[in-house]
Amino acid sequence: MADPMRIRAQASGDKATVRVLMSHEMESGQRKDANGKIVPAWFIQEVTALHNEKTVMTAEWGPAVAKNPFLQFAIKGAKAGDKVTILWKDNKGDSRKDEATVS
Amino acid sequence: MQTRRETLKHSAVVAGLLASTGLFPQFAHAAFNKNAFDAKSVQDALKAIGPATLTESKDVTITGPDIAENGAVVPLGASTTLANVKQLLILVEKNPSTLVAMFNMSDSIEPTVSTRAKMGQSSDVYAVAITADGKALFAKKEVKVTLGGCGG
Amino acid sequence: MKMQTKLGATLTAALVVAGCASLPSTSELNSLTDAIVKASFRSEGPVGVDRVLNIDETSRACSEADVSGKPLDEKTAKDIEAMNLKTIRWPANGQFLGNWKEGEKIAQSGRGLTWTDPPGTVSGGNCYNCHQIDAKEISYGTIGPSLHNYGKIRGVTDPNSPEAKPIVEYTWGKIWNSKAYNACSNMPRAGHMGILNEQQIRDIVALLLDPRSPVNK
Amino acid sequence: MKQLMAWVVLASGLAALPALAQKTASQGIDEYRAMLQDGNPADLFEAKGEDLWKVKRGPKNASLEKCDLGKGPGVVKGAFVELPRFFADTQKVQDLESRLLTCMTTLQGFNAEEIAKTPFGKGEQNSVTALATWISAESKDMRFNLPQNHASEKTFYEVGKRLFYQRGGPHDFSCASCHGEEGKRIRLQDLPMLTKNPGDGVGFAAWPAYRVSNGQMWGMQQRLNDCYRQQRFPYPGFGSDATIALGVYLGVNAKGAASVAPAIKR
Repeated sequence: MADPMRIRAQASGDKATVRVLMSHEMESGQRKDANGKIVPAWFIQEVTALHNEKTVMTAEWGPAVAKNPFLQFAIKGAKAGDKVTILWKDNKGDSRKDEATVS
Repeated sequence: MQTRRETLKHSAVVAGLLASTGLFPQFAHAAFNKNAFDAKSVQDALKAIGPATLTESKDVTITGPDIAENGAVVPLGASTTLANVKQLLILVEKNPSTLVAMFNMSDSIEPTVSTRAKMGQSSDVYAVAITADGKALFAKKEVKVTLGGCGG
Repeated sequence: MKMQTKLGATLTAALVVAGCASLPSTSELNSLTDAIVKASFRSEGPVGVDRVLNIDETSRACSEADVSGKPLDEKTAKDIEAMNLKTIRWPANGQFLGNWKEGEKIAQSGRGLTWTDPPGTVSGGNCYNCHQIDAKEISYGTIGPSLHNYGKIRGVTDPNSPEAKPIVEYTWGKIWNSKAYNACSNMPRAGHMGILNEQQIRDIVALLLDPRSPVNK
Repeated sequence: MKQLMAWVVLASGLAALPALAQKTASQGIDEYRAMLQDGNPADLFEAKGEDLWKVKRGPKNASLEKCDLGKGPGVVKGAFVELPRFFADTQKVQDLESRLLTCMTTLQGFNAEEIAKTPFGKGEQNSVTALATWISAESKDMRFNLPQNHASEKTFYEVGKRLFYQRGGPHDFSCASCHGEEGKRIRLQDLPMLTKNPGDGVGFAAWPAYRVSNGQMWGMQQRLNDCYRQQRFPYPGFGSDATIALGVYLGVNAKGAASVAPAIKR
């Protein structure tokens, strides 16, 4: 079971900047273990961002996104008190959903 | 060793996740474009996504360091001043697979995203903006990856 | 584990009681440090604990000088240098220069002799960690002097010529045992301590002195 | 495509100009580091550590909220910048991580020796690292001020100094080989001089830190352990007196330096 994300959403002017840290190995599929065997790729494949439960962005990621991924974007028209939800799903089917309130 | 409390907590989260899949059907529907992420060049990745031509444009910006102290984490951002942007892509030309991330934008999002990529070696990095009418515009810059630490 | 911890704690307690208001004496502190080292370190894989328990006279004298904040007196320094000079093994076949391309690879590598190196790892020279060498490599350290143009600056146009002999020999000797020329040098004694073999040292000498090496371009 | 290739050649040609590349290398690295400051994955470990402090765990099913980190039971703020220090209950000088082992044993019923033997990044070692990350964060921006009142604290400083200068292993390296002079670097990494206060958020004042090179969170114990590994020394035991004495030496020297921990590092 994956650890929670850290989501910070800060309103400024007519938008809110969202910064997300996700806890994930993001194994590249290029690395070899001690016995010289390739460690299979294991990575977050899909990310969805919601503003007050409405999808505002989806993303597809490959294994080249760095370990413990960071993501930053800005939602137009989001104000303090609004809800931001982030979901991710990895290539093994594990997933995680966390929420934050815009401050 | 998991305590009972932790197990309970985890089950609750799993239940929440199962529920959420139903709540947000679009999440389940997003199909992973495997061909695009397997592509070995910028051109091939683009082909797998749609647009046939790729043009350099001042309206697209790639942000990233000139030099990365470590290739394991390279901050990269893509942004554009163009309207009607459907997708923003971040690519690293010399990675085993070129496409790093693809963002499907909506009107509710500023057309600017940043994340962090792994880079196996020094390479050009690309930001590509795909507009609603199928144009692909790009910006690129070189990021040098250095060997850090004691090399051991 | 438990025994070791106890040993350290007992020694500390004893010294604390003995010292009371004032600090333990220098020799007491030195033996306490030795006891703590003995209790704290353990062998791991190919790395034996003897690496901190059997420290040679050179390192011991230099460490003590460092702690005191005063450099070694001139006579001790000269004695240590003479002792180290005697350990230098000159190339068996009389050849001082090898292949500079191999030398560059050895200079780049910082591998070998740690507890995480797989068995059979060929040790590198760690050279770029501390020195600028080929100007193309921008990732170099500054603990040691720049070696860029090493041969050129010293006027070496033909490393096999009699004029070049002193500098060729010094270069070999410095890599084999740096302490022969500077008692408390920060530089490892690559040949003497068995970090690099003769052929590797030949290749590094070539990197520094071969007029065809990028170092001298 | 041909056009793309041409650009690549041009770009690498530029990079080969040594003077230009050298001039910009350290500025470039500074820019790179600045870009990483916002969004330090250490946040993930910090959150986990706070949870681990408050949650009831272990054979005794207790939280760590009564743990005394040197400023009284349960006082977390400010504790980090005064460690390592002498603890009367154990009659030992302890650093943050060894003190956490004491609390995990006495309050929660864990086996300290077993945790100390566990490799970094495994099992309860991860809990210790996360806890250390959170505890350090609670003292962010505070200045280091290790106590030197107890005789053991003074003795450990002197032992730490000797360890700092101790040359050994096949390479004759000591801590001072890399950290004994001002303004030096190894490869492109600046090396802090650790025989005095090296400045705010440098050296001792920057750990625990998230290492981007391997995506791991490291406490001071692991930082020292890896220094010793690269020095080609044998393995220092987790929480051993050598590591703690060295911590006292570095911590006392850092007096007045503001802590930035948990930091983000190469």
